[in-house]
This record gives sequence, structure tokens and C-alpha cells, in this order.
Amino acid sequence: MEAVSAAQIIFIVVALLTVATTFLVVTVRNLIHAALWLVATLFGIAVIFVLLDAGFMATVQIVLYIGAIAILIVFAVMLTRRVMQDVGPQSNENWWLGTIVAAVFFAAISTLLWSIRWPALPGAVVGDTVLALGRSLVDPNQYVIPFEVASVMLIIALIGSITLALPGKQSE
Amino acid sequence: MSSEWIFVGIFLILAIIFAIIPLVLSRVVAPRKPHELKHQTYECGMETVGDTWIQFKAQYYIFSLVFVIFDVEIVFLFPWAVAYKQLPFFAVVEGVLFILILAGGLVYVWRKGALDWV
Amino acid sequence: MPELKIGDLLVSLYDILGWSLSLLGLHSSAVSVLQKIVSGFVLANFVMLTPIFTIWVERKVAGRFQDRLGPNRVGPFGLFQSFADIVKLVIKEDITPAGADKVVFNIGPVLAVMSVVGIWAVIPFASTMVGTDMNVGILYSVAVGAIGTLAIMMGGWASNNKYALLGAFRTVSQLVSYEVPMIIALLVPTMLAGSMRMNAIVAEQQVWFVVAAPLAMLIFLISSIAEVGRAPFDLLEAESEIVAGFHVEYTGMKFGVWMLAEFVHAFTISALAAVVFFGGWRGPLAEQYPLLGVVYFLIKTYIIYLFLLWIRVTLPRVRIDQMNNLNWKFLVPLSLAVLVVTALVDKAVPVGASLGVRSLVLFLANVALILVSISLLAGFSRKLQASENISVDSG
Amino acid sequence: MVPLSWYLTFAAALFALGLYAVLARKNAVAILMGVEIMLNAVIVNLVAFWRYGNPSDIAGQAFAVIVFAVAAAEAAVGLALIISIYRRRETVMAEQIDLMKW
Repeated sequence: MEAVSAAQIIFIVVALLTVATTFLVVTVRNLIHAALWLVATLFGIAVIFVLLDAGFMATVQIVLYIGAIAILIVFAVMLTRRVMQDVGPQSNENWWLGTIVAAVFFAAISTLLWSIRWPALPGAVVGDTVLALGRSLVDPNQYVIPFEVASVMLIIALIGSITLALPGKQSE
Repeated sequence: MSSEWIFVGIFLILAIIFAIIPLVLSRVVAPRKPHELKHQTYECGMETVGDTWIQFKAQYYIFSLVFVIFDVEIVFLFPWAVAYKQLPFFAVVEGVLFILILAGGLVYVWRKGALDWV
Repeated sequence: MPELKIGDLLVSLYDILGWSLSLLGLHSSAVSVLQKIVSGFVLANFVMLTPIFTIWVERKVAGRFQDRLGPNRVGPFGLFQSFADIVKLVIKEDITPAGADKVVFNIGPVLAVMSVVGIWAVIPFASTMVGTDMNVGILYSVAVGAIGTLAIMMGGWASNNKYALLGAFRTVSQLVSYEVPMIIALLVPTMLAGSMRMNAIVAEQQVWFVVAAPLAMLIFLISSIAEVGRAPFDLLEAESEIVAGFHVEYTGMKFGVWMLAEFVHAFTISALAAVVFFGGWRGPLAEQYPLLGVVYFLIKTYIIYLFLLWIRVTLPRVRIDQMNNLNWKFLVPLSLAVLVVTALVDKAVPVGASLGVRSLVLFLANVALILVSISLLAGFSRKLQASENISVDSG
Repeated sequence: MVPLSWYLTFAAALFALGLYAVLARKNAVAILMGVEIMLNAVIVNLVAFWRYGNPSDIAGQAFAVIVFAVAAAEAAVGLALIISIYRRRETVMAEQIDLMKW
């Protein structure tokens, strides 16, 4: 079928571009550029979510990762430097070990993945997934505990990060 | 992939093309007479020495930190708001509890003085 | 051939286009993609060309507010002033500063335009006329808008200029701060409509949501003005403090593209407010004749736009500490209170109650909330005045 | 349709690249970026399994949302730590932050 192969072409193009930008994120010397490539990666992953019929996940990805976390990372990069360019090598002397570990990991996982017969795609998604998600998040038989615990966790993260990042009175 | 997202993709690409057209047009039409003085960074009077680096206030960072946490919580609330009409009363109360915990965090940062612009 | 209905002209044209394309023997999926490209092209043209008119309106009205004439030389009533400005911007020399990061420098304004124009993909012009009516509509508009923040960051950093970077930090911290009350305010109509679908939100407004959620509407408008960065929240271009903000180094058409993004953004938030709080295309006979709905929608949008313009030319610029205090110490707590009160009160209303009663109860709850917050503010300002008096006496 | 194994391979590639960043990068912020990529790869897996399992069972998406929250909390605390260390020691290079080694 024609429509089927169109989805596959889009997937291949987006996936390759995303992996390429991710490669730039982990290798580029200039950290601001790395952060901007990270944004491109995150956007590519949002497109992958769209391909998976998870529109809500795609928008959340853009609101949270690109709109919030990426901005935070760019701020942090700028706060922790004295010059515009990053000079000197950006990887430590064990970089070859990292390469080997990552390559072995990827090879092992992908041989494992391709040796399994995965289920084919079940039919189209029925109903509004956002609605179902909203109900399950406050349903006592489902995920109400993770939901409330997540809010407590975020408060703890807020308190911790503010305590750490707020300049102390004595350091002024 | 549902067809509604195809339109979004097409439309975003069109938006980018529309933003590039005036830039290309001006590149074609506008004169280009480069001069060393023109390409200097804007500065009040003297020429800039060194790179752009400023010790900006940590306050900017604090605000974006608070924003990240709030953003996550609000995104959690969107599915709840969509399901709101079909939820029983106690489920709504659970959502309200979630908001109140969030408000507790706001009170903490406020008390701590992290929201004061100094 | 699909019949041509005047009341639903554009949708009929869309169908006719699809029909004639399929006559050419194209596959149905190719036809639908071509249809989408054509309709997207029309929509993008509408959005991008609107500023030509709104800039003229803006200058003319601002002139009248300030007892001036406004543009009056080029064409009748100065109508062609915007075209003259465009010509000027296009033929101006474009300078990229020497130390700039050229690629990022050029991507910045393009991304900014994309982020504001992209919002229009979900805005319904009429019951049948909407770019795409997806189930995450409201959140999508927030998400696309968030990319604009990043564009400003890129523009400010790539300029390699102290003032630009400082301006970008200021802008970004303002934008992210005001995003919080804006999203919370959008949660209220989502809750009342039970959907994030833009058209479902409009369809639910037999009684406009501004009745049931006046406070959410106000919070949304205030924080949206801050998101656009217009007066009184135009600290990002406070000339006396940081020259001109993040776009100091932008010249010629690149500067023009930033301005374009700003004007489109101002128009976009008016449209969003019209859709979410003022019933969008709703009006007499709009259900039967969708074309009439487009007219209602545009009238509402322009009224809100003029209201924002009125605010812009009337109020002085706020100070940066006032700007932050207004957001974190007033708007955010207030919007959380609105959300909680709306959630609890709407559930407390008996199930059988009519929509009018429901809206009235919510309206009264909002009024009570307004009274409480005003009395709190009054107490706070009394305390502030008292402490200032003491310091004056002792000093 | 796109087979499930494609998505999983894609996620594995992202995870491996993130792992490389964590192991080989010097700058603490870059290491954090690697962690974020790894978390995102996990979310891709969760959503893919949700889609190819039983889409009416929302568990995959609920888990993914929780992972989003964890990622945001991790970024907030991690970057605050890095800033705090930078303020004291004037460096963000992971190998120079070695007080605990002695």
C-alpha cells in the first residue's frame, strides 16, 4: 500500500536526522551549539511521537523539553563559563572506553531486538487518549498514587534546586 | 499517523518558507557595501574588547527553575481538566490536592525570598 | 461535482478543489495532501499579510490616542504607509556583525515567525473552517508558542553583543515567567469545555466562557501581553536600560522579520482570546452560514486587538521588579485560586442545572474571588505605605 | 506500517549516544544533556510499546508522563548542583570535581 510506505519513509528520514543531531549533541565542542542540536533532537523525537499516534506526548515533549528544559540547559551553559567559545578538548581521556561501551550496548540491544518476533500493529487508536489518560491519573484503582507522588517529588526537586542555586548571603 | 498532524507539518514548513522569502528578497535587492566599521559590534562609544561574557544575575536562572517545575505540574493537569466533566467529586478533589501541593511549593519559594528581585 | 454553497464558500471551494484534482486521476491520499498544501498556503498568506493592515491601524489609533494624526502622507489616510515601510526594509543593507554566529543568527527570526504563525493551524474561523481540529489544540498553541522563547535566546546569543545577550536573558525570563499563569488560565476553559479541541471549546460556549471565567480571561490577557512583550511589559526593549533588547544587531529585513513576528503574535493572542473566552465564531445564524461565523470571529478579534492597543498606548512601562512581583506574587497564586475555585464550584452545582445557572454561579464565585484579592491587595498596600512613612520619618 | 523493532532500534541508538555522552564528556552540563537523551529514549520505548500493545490500556502513556516529570526534576536539581559547584570551585569539568576521591 502506498500510504504505508509513506509513513515508513517519513520515519526513516526523521529517525536518521534525529540520530545525526544526537551525534552532534554528544560530539560538538561548542556547548551552546550542543544545546541547540539537543533541541533539534527533541523536536525529532516529538515527530516520532506523532508517528506513534501519541499527539499529546508530542506536545508535552515540546512544551516541557524544548520550552522548559532546553532553556534551562542553555541558561546553565551560559552561567558556567567565562568566554563565548569552549576551548580545548571536550571529552576526557577515557573517551575510547565510552565509545566501546556505547557501541557494544547498541550492538547487543539491536541484535536482541531483531531476533524477536514483535507483534504487528493493532488497529487504529479508538477514543480520546487524553481523556483516558486524565481518568486513569486520578482513578484510585490506577495511577492516583504515582500522580500525587509525582507532585510531591516535584516539590522536593523545587525546594532542593532553589536551595542549591540561590546565592547564599555569605558569598555576596 | 492521523491526517490532522500532516496539516500541521505542512503548515509549519510553509510558515518557515514564508519567513525566509522576505530575507531572500532583501538579500537579492538590498545593496551590500561591506565596511569594517559597519561590522563592529554595537557598543556605546568604544570598541568592544574580548568576547561577550557577562556575569548575569542568578535570578534569571532561579525564575526559569521555578518555571520548569510549574510547567511540568500544569502539563499533568491538562488530561485531568479534559476528563473533569466525567470525574466523580473525589477525583476532582485529588486534582485539587495536586494543585495545593503545587501552591505549597510556591509559598516555600516566596518565603525563601527566591522570588524577590534584588 | 460538490455543490457550491455561498454560506460555506471556502469549504465548498476546498471540496471542489479536491474533486477537480481527483479528476486528474491522482491517488486520494495525494489529493488530500495537495488540498492541505493549498489551504495551508491560503491560511499562511492571511496570517502573514494581516500585519500590513494592523500596523496601519495601530499607528493611526495610537496617533489619535496621543493627539497626533498618525501616518497620513502615503495614500488615502496613510493606508499605504506599511507598504512603504516594507519597501524601505527590503532595500536596506543587511549587516551581520563580525563576531556573530551566522547560522544561529539567521535561524532566530525565522523560528520566531514559525512559532507564532504555527498557532493559526488550530484556530477555528468557523464551525467548518479550521486548519486542523486536533484533540490537543490548546496545548499545541502553547507548545508552538514556547519555541518562540528559544528563538529569542538564539538571536540574543548569536549577536555576540553584551546588550543583546542581556536583553535576551531579560526577555526569556519574562516570557517563561508569564507562561505559567497563561497556561493555568487556559486550563479553566479546557475544564469547562471538557476538551482541548478548539472547535469543541467554541461549540460549548452557548454562554461565553467570559461569563463563567472572567478572571481567567483577565489573567490570560495580561500574561499574553507580557508574552508578546508590548507596553506596559516592553522591558525587553527598554531603550534607557539595555539599548533595544535582544535585536540590537539586527538590521534591514531581519529586523523586519522580528517585528513581523511581534505583530502577528499580538494579533494571534487576540484571536486566541476570542476563540477561548468570547465564543469564537458563535453568533446569530453562524451555525447555518459558516461564512458569517468568520465575520463574527474577525470582529471579536479586532475588538480585543483594539483593547490591547488601548492598554498599550495608555499605561507606562513597569519596572522589572514590579513585573516579576506582579507575575509570581499575584497572577500565579490568583490563577491557581481560580482553577481550584472553578473546579470545586462547578462540581458543587447540581447535575441538572442549566448552563445559564451554572455560568451565573461560577460568575458569582469569580466576583467573590475578585473581592477577596482586592481586599488583600488593599491591606498589603496600606502596610507598604505605613512602612514607607516610617522610613521617611526616621530618615 | 512501521514495524515496532524500528522504533526500538531508534530508541536504542539514542540511548547509546546518551551513554557515550555520559561516559566521555568532560563538561558536567554536557553529561546532563546525555542523561536527558537517555531518558527521552526510554519515553520513546514506553510510547512505542503502548501503541503496539493494547492502545486502550493507557499504562504506557501514564508511565511516560511520570518519566517526563522525573526528567524535569532531574534537570532542575542537576543543573542547580552544577551551578552551585561552579560558584564554589569555578569549574564544571567533571574530572576536576574530585573532592570525594581523597
